[in-house]
Amino acid sequence: MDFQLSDDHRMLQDSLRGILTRHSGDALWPALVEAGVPAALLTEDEGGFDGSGAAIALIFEEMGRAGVALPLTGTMIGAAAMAQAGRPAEDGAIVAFADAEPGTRYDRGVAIRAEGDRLTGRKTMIAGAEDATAIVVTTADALWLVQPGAEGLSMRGYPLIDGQRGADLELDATPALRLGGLADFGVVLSRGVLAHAALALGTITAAVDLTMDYLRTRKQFGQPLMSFQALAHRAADLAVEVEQARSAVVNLAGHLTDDTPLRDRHLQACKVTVGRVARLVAEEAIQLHGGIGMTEEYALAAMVRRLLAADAAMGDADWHLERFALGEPAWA
Amino acid sequence: MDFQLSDDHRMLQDSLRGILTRHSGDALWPALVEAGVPAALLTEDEGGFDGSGAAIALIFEEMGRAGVALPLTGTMIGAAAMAQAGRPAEDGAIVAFADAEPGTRYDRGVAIRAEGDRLTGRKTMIAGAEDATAIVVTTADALWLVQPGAEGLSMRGYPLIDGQRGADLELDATPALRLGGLADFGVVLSRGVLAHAALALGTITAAVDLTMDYLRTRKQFGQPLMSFQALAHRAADLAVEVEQARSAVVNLAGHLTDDTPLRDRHLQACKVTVGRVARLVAEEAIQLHGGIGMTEEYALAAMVRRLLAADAAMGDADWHLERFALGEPAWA
Amino acid sequence: MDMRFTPDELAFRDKVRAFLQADLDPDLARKVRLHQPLTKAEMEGWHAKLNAQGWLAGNWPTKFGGAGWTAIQRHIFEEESARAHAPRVVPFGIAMLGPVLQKFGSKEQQDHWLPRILNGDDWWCQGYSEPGAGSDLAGLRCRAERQGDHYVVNGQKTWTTLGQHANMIFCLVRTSTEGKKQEGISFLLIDMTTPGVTVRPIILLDGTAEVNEVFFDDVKVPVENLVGEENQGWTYAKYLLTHERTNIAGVGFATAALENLKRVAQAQVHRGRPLAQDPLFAAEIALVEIDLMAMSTTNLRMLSAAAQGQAPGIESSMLKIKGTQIRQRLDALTRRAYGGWAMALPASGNEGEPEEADEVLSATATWLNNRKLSIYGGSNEIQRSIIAGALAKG
Amino acid sequence: MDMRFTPDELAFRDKVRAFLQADLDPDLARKVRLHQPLTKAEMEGWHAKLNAQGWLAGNWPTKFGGAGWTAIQRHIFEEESARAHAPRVVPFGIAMLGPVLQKFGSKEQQDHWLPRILNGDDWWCQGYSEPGAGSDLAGLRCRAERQGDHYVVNGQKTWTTLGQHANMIFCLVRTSTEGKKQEGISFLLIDMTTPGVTVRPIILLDGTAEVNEVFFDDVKVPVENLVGEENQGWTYAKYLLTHERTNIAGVGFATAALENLKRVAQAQVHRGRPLAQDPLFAAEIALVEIDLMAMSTTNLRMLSAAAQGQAPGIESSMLKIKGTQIRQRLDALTRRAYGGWAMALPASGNEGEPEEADEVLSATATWLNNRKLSIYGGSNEIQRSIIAGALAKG
Repeated sequence: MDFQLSDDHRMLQDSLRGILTRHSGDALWPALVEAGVPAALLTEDEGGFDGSGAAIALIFEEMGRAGVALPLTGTMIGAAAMAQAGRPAEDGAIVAFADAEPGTRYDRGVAIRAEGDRLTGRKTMIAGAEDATAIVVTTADALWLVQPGAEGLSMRGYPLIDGQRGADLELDATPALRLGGLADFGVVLSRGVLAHAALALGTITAAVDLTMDYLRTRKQFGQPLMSFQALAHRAADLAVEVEQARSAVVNLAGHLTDDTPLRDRHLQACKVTVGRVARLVAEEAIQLHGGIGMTEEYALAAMVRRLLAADAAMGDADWHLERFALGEPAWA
Repeated sequence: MDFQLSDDHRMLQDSLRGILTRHSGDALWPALVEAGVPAALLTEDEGGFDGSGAAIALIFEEMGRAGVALPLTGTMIGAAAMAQAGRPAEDGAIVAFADAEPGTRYDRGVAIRAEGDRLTGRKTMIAGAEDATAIVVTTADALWLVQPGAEGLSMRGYPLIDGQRGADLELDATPALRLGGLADFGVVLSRGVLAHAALALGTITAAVDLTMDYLRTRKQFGQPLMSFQALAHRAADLAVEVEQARSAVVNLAGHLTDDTPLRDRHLQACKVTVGRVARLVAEEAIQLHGGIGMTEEYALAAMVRRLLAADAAMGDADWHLERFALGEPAWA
Repeated sequence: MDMRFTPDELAFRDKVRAFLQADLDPDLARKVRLHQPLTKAEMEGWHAKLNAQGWLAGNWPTKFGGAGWTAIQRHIFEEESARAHAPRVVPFGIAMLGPVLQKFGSKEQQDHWLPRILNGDDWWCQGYSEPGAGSDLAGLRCRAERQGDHYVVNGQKTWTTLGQHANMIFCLVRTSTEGKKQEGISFLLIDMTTPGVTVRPIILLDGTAEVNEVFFDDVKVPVENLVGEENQGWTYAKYLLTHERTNIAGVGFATAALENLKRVAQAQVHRGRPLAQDPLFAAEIALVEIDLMAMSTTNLRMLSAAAQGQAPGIESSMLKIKGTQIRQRLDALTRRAYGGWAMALPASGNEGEPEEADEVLSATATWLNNRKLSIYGGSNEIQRSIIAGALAKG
Repeated sequence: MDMRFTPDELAFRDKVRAFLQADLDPDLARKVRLHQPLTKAEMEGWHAKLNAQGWLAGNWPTKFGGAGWTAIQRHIFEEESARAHAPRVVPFGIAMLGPVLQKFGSKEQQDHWLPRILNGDDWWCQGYSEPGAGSDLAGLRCRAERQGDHYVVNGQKTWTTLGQHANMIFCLVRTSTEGKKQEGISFLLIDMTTPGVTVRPIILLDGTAEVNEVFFDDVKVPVENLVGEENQGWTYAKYLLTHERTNIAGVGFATAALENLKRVAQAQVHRGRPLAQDPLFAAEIALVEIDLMAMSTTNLRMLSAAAQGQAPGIESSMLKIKGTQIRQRLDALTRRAYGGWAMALPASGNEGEPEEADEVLSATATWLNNRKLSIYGGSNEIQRSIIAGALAKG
């Protein structure tokens, strides 16, 4: 049993932190591509060089901590799914992963249906769709590849709460290539869940660090907030829960390539734990800050919105809890 | 809208408090009977003189506060049910209400079944059964009257956690009189639920008062416990929840004779609120006391056990929450 | 004990309902239901309608032009208004300043300012909080120096709700640094068009601009705008805070939010059925509904006790805590009912909003915005300390 | 990163399992599973079996007759033992006193007392807490006065677990009242058969007698029973508390309790099906199981970090809080799974216990008894303060 980073992963972490310190905005994506970060998200078979749970967890935690808003999750899932289906995306491409649907929390196939090799319906809140060179779309039981310029496809973009651009897709008998059944892509999709969970963990860590810093430095009635025992004990409870969230991410990373149901159970447990801690941190971080925590110009605001988004991605804590409790598989 | 006690009820409360101060142990039951307390639990039609929700709530809250362990709830339910079925119990009689069954939380008819006018199976944890002159037994959908000496009936007594004597009943084709369907006794049974909820409320109040007293007087590190903000804020949260429990009892008392589903919804809400507050108070009262709260010789121990019993009587918070959420009736 | 309204109260409720039915514009009600920011004109229009009815100031005695309602009537009006999604009466003039002037203001101040509040001639805002003071309200530093027939005010206020619409602000200012910090505070009425007053909006995390910073730079305020006595402002401030706390439970708002949640859960699909039928989600809704049923009665019990003349104690603190907990839980459930569909904000609507944007996206915006409920008006931590203080006395 | 045990660790686990399979009496395991009090003979018997195997003192170095296990091995042993419902090793001699004597005791003390602990010649108990001190351990008042070649001890200890079986007690006593309260404390070994020692059982709210008060009335203790230096006892006490906190998470106990809960939920009937299939109850079980899955890894991560030489910090406080929360939630769910059937206690069994008494009634008794988990060994409030203290430093 070993929870330490390998030397390779420590180097990856160092280089990533360097890039995230030096680059931002439009310059970040090319810098990440140049440093080979997307390749670390894919296995050798998929045209990358790592793709392990540890690498994914590490990379997305750093992204979360740094507050990066890039369609990296969708690209990873999409590229891996395309590679698995024998249709690898080109290097550095952005792939959108169209999962959420209007009219439902996280069920698939409510607003969209397949007839033969055409899709009709709607998908919503799709990060990076406007810039994508390929779109991977979920239906009730399958993954599909759709080209951005395809017949019958229309798109309307807007900002998402996590800082990315998103879009609604409207598909009207749009030609699509069936990549395979959902369950066939269990490992790939689970990597996507891990990515979102690690992103949440990084954001959780950043939000809690910011809050602790505030409690240490901000004074009220002449005393640092941390000296008020009721606040201090809530801070302690937060610290305990952050460790739980980290362990849940470690569990999924460590069981990513295990067989179901073991992998699925860790996936569901990870989403439940991380999602609930994310919600708790969002609420408590604002409350412990007081008014300043409500303002857009303070760094917490963006973190809080990213926490909500990370809980919601690919099924929130509620949705996965029910499936865990009923003993249902993650991908079916 | 008026939440004040009427003059009659204020007198009843005063007289009750006097009796509970002056009498205890074996002398209490005759004193209560002599003062006409059982009659205040029954309507005029049932041979009593009040039976209103307000009277029931008042009486059982006092019983709970004083820590009385008498089979008054069962007697009230049983006597009222017998009166409604045209078979009134004699004055001052003890009637046992046999509701709980082994092998289930609170479902009815799991361990017992009726064949014609005979009952076969088991009932458990029945307060006052050994002293009862009549036993009212629930099955899946009906209420039955069983005589203590009836054929095929055996009984084994033991102490219950609320301080009463209880018993298991074993019935083997025991003759029984069907009083009517469960739903026919909706009001009577709801009064029983109200009694248990008010009993819980009295116990909640007593346990919280004891805890507040302890926090005010007990010193640690040279300061009263109440001056530790983390404890003080938990005490404040307890105080808020006690008011919620009181309101839930008021709601059921005030809607006791309303039609279903309004009555049923208030009944279920009452059990959910009071049950959850009872659990919270049991846990927090012990924790805020520390070690002394774990000891039998301290008054809290008996209160905590009574809180558990009051939550469990006639369906706990979990059981009624599910029915409320599903929109199911209380008695069916 | 009687849980029913009296015939008079029922008649009053019917009158309120009829008024809301007739006079509340459905489009306006929809904006309120979706927690969309109202324009100044919309708020003023609603005030005017209420004022025409004599209902704008339910809490004021009739001799000042108020409706002179009982606590129960006010409760009925507030609950019915909230359930009908009527705009909330902007509290700064009516609920806060009015009672202070009526109790502590001079005859001249009452005659001048009170009618202007009712008529909508002035839009008042509140200058209480300061940056760096947080829950320590009495630690305020914005100072007013007497110079002849006026005060000169310098300093800053913050969290000034709807200050962008206001032409008048009532402020707590420091007029003395001697003695305890509570003892050198005065209560001033300041014309915001005076040179030296600057208002800067604070954007909140849901993208709205409902609160502001207000800066005072050598602002001259006539001495006749001092309310009561110099250095006695803390007394008036506490009186005001007590009055701010009527309707603190927000039962009507919670009831409206619960109805909205149920509507959403009925419309959202889960496993081919309405989400409302999912046992887990239904139980979550049930838990908060049950808590609301109890709080509603807690609220009425406390109103009833107040009406019987019992001195108000820690009740408003209890209702503040429970009321905001319930509303925030309802907001969270509504957001969770929409799930992955609610990942954008109304503020993004101006550039290609997703379908059904205003319905769906209000959920996350409302959740974000209503985190304020447990912070402002005395944070829930402050309320717990107030309750604990009373418990400590036994 | 590797979540798997090494081959060596797996082999060790197999050895532990084989031992438990062969040497643990099923009747004894059943008593442990149902949290029934064990007799002194049963506990001593299990110690003897472990000692024969060389496994009684997993935490002791081999030079003192211990097993010298790594933290991971100790974890494996504790988890497997708990899951098999083996009796817990009584901690007072092995886990508490042993490490103190090994670190601070004289050669004579080590040679005399350590073998006797392993052989079961002595049954040790702990004299730390005092009435009126609560979480303020250093505020203790039981005093020892040096008189020639012995100390005279007067005072009282409380919460002395299993003290009724003990012939020896290690005590914190006050030997000086000068300076800070931590500075006048000494660590004494006291023979409980000495005149003036009285043990009085404290009955707990589940009816069991597992803790005691111990009174000292002019008890003479030879000076050679002083451990380390006079007035330095607080240092040793803190060292002991650190060692007490291995296995503080109680993952094995929680796992055993979870398995028991699932068994109960499978057997209980709800709406004609096993309660385990009820969506609400299943979700409650799932929530705590998921929390346990994470805590189990939190525990391993912290053990692993300790094994890598990282200094232990607030980890044990975090594990204490989360571990006890999980166990208490499991106990509550088991009780709730039995519902109205669990309204008596095993202690009532001697006069006509209900059917299946020991299975059903252990649920409520366990819930009651395990409320202690969040109180003793440093209450969860104390643990939060420890964590907050570290957070305050940043």
